[in-house]
Amino acid sequence: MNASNFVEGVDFSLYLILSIAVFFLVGITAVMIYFLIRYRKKRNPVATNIEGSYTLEIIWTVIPTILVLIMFWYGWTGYKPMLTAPNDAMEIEAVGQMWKWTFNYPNGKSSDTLVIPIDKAVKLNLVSKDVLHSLYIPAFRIKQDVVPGKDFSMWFIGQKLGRYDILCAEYCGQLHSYMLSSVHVIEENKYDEWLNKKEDTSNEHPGLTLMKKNACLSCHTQDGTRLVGPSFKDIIGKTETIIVDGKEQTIIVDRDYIFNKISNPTSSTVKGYQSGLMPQLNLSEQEVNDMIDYISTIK
Amino acid sequence: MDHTFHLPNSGHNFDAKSSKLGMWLFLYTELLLFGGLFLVYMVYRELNSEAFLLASFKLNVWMGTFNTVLLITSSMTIAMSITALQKGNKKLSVNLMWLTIIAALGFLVVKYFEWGAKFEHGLVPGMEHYDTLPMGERLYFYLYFFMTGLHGLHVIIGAIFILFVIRGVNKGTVTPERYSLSENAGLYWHLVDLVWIYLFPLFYLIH
Amino acid sequence: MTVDALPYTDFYKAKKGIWSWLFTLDHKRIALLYLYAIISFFLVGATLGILMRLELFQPGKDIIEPQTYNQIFTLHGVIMIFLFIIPSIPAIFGNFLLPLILGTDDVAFPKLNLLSFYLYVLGALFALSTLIFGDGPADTGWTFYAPYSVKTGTNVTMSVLAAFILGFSSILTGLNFIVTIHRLRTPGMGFNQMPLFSWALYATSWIQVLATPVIGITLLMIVAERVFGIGLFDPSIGGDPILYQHLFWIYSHPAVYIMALPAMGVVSEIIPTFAQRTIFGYKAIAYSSMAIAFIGYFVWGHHMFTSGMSGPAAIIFSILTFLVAIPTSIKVFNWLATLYKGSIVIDTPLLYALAFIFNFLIGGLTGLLLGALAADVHVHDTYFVVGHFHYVMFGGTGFAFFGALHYWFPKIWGRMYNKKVANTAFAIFLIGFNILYFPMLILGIMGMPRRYYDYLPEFTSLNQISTVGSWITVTGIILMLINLIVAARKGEKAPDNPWNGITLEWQTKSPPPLENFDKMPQIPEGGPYNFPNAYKHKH
Amino acid sequence: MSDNNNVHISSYKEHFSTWAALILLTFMTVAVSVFGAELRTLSVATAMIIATVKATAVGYYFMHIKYDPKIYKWMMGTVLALFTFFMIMLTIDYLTR
Ligand code: HEA
Ligand code: HEA
Ligand code: HEC
Ligand code: CUA
Ligand SMILES: [Cu+2]
Repeated sequence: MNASNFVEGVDFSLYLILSIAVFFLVGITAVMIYFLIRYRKKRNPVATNIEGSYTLEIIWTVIPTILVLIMFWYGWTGYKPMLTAPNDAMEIEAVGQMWKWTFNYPNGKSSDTLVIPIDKAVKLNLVSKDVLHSLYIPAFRIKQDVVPGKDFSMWFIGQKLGRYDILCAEYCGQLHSYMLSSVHVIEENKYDEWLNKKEDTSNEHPGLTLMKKNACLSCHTQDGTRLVGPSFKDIIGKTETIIVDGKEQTIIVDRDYIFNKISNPTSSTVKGYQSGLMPQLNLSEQEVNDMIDYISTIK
Repeated sequence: MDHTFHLPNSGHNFDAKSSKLGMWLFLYTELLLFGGLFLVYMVYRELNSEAFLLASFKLNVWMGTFNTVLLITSSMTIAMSITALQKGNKKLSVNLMWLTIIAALGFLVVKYFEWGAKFEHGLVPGMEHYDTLPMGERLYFYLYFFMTGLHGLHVIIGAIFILFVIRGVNKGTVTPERYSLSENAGLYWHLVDLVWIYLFPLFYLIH
Repeated sequence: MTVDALPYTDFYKAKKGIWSWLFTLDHKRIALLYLYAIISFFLVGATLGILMRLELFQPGKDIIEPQTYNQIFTLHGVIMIFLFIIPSIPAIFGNFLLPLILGTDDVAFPKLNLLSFYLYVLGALFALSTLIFGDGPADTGWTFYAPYSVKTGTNVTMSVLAAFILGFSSILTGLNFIVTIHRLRTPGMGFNQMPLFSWALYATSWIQVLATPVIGITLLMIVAERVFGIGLFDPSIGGDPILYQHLFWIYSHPAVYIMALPAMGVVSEIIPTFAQRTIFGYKAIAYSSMAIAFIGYFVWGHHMFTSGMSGPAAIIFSILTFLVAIPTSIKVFNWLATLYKGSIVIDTPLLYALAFIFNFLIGGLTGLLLGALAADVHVHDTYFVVGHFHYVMFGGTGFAFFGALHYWFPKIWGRMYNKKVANTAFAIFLIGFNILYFPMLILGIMGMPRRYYDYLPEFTSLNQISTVGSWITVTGIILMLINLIVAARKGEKAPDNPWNGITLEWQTKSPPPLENFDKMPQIPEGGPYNFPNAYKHKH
Repeated sequence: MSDNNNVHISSYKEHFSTWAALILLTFMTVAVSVFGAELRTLSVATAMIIATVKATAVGYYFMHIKYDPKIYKWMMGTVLALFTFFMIMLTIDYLTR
């Protein structure tokens, strides 16, 4: 069994074209080398001026045309089913944002890996929070760009149990190559169980939950190492240089500053970091305060 | 060694036909430069036709019409000035070119007032009122300023080009026998007119 | 070898001093200015390529930060596309040879020609200035896709303006060549008596003139969006990022034929000369150049199959993409037939021309795979694409470029290089090249996306092979360049027509005098490649 | 290309009539748009057709294409064909999404 319902169509067109390609590559190279040897000056001191031949021109126009139309045909038939999802497909929202995938299920559950039941059509509604991304599952032979402001979707059926890589295939900035996740194809009953299990976040700090959800931690670490943005470790009370409207100023980081920074990321830039990367989020005052509460505990 | 041999087909000789062909090729690039913007306009109009319709009511048709007439007239005067030059009437030719430049200035003055009015109403991208407009209308005004701005720039370049021709006629480098420069300035000016012929209905008249 | 003993002044000696170079209107000197500039940028771009390969030697961080890596591949792409490969053959060999093969003394607008060169320099300065000014070179990829190119804090504006200015330079060169071909052919040379290199340049020039403005305006829209903070591709005002991609590829697909067609022109010159017989199917090759240029405008959508473009549009673009492969294959078969019953002299230029065919075949045939909808969904934006375009651009056009350098070297410098060293360098280069890029095709099919700073462990071994290949390639290229540099200074004097060529440039001295010809050039009878001492046989 | 050297000189009269026609067409479009607003989509098409007629007149008479060698018509035709194709493909993409 193939990993998804598209593998067959894609692989067929791929290998068909590859074999035609190998045929022409080998054939033409062989003829070329043969001519080089057979007609080298030593063996053929007088060349013949042959100006052309209509028959040949027609032959080598028509044959490639036919081959090419065959290639097109199988490319198309493999592609056509990708365009429309069946009506009974289960819908999951897939959110791409700078360097993190999030999958939201209809019942409100959300997860950073995609878990799906086997042999069931799944339709992903693609949402981007910032720039272009592309959801790519090599094993399923499927890929679709995630475009901000557009409601695109993709669909597939996972046909083999297992875990497969999800990659981001459209360049989206610094950590594009780390925007990884995986799709987990499991049995239907296990899936139901998984779906209805509430993730236990009761003993987790609400600020941390929020920060996980909003992908803060894909740019900021908690252990002092620099990622895309400054680390949150010991951040409160730190003296640092920020740039506001092109002018540098030195500040001591406090709750107000962080509040400002989260609610309006473009208001200032920490010196030495790239401006414009941090996303603008729609958070309530309470939520921001929760996060700051948590940030101040990171030591 | 001697340099008496010269090829008949030398690139160092002046050739009126080459220069005209070159000018036309340049005009194609200009057409496609605007073409890119027209494509953007077309797509966004397909996506937001209602908003574009509403926004277009905020432009002043009569100013636009007046400017259209100005440009068409100037197109005629520049064409006539070439005829005049070809017929050997330098004085008339220069006067007609001055008329063209006056029309160009007139066009820019009217544009200045139009743009000024938009600034007053806060319809310019970046202004506060602009940010409150519905999405499609914002696109419309963005395109309006981008396209008429680029066109205005071409009006200015065209006028300067014509000034050069006037200088050439006065100095005697542009003559009834060698009028390529004036012909090329004319072609450029007509292009400016051509672009406006489309801009005008697309922005002012699509009610 | 006999050397023409008649005294004459070649174009190097005709005028003296640095200003006579910087303000020269002579097409040959402008060509050399381009040559030195373009080779320098190629070396810069190549060094960046080597750096990327080092970083990719194993997963995880090796030598550079992710952000640096992203800036490097962007700069590598921008330099290689806009500063190296688009101007390479037209601006260097087109400039040097077009007037010679047409039998005239210069291009139609010499001043415009110099202006193109300085626009090129200006654009190059803009592109490289990002290394010093602003917040570092752009990190968007050479495609500058919105909205990332609008959001990022790096100096995208400068890079984009560089591309804009370089576009102008390219337009002016194209315009100049079209007029030259229309107006300055030697008396008696109709369009169908032109050498195929000028046909190729003619087709190329039309693409330069008609496609470049579209990207010009598109890039200006990006600049406006960055400067004003809002813009035409911004989803928050109803803009559509996919429209940017359409406009970008409306230029950039035809642009790949700006890269390929002149190279095919070079190959069409080299093969008959070294087979010492007429080209097979002159008209088929000439007109297929025009056909490629024309159909090339209609296929841009094949870069966007997974972008969210509509299904029907994707289908139309796919079928048109396949159509553009046909005129290309016609050329390949005609070149092959030209070897048939030739009297073949295997010399360095011919080796490069044949390597062009081999590499270009791999590149072109992988292009077909990319043009097929289903297959492209899988390999789009993977290393398969990276492999494809290095094969066509570097393996194709790059090899043709170096072939042209070896073919016209004696004409340009009046000296000959050491052929043994040249052939050795060629062999190392060809082998290294294939070790460098073939693994990428496999990586792509396995699913490794491009523009990846880091990769999954299963891709390691192929990446390592590829990196080793890059070292072999470096060796070959350095050897080749040293050989040529030595030859240009101290090589033995070359005769005027070392390869027994028949097109007009071989009828004048090497190096040519300032005015190119000191007597009327003679058009070969019965077609531009009708070698008089070959046995005549009409089909 | 023809190498014939007796260039055609357009007459003042021709320029003037072209001008008159252009002005007339301009007022026609304005009229259609301002007074015939209920035609709506039709008026877009009408406006574009009239604009194209005007553009043709400018090209043909003012820009002298009518009297130029055929190659100029060919080149212009090619440019317009390309542009039309761009429009068609973009329209197909956006209308069938
Ligand atoms: C010199 C430059 C050059 C050339 C000549 C080509 C030539 C072709 N290219 Fe390539 N291409 C690029 C440069 C080039 N390309 C670049 C730079 C990119 C990536 C841009 C980016 O994203 O950064 C790209 C990307 C690219 C894509 C997008 C891939 C993706 O992103 O998903 C596609 C898809 O269709 C494609 C197709 C083709 C085709 C069909 C040809 C054809 O013209 C090839 C025709 C040649 C042959 C077919 C071989 C000879 C024929 C025969 C021997 C006869 C036998 C043949 C038959 C049976 C038909 N190319
Ligand atoms: C003509 C175009 C061209 C050429 C010649 C090259 C040449 C090379 N490229 Fe190319 N490459 C592109 C055009 C080109 N590239 C483009 C357009 C992209 C896409 C960018 C993007 O994604 O936006 C790309 C992307 C790209 C990638 C993918 C990056 C990614 O997606 O993450 C890689 C990775 O290996 C790569 C490697 C190389 C290497 C190793 C070379 C080498 O082969 C270079 C070989 C040359 C040499 C080896 C010369 C040796 C000489 C020296 C080193 C100097 C020595 C000094 C003196 C003698 C003075 N390139
Ligand atoms: C796409 C990457 C990215 C994401 C996601 C992100 N940030 Fe940032 N952040 C940055 C960068 C880069 C900086 C430094 C540059 C600047 O100030 O804009 C920064 C700066 C900050 C600062 C200021 C730090 C200092 O030392 O002054 C705070 C606080 C902060 N981010 C909080 C958050 C929170 C909370 C979230 C999640 C809701 C978040 N960030 C998500 C990239 C990101
Ligand atoms: Cu997200 Cu790349
Ligand atoms: Cu392409």
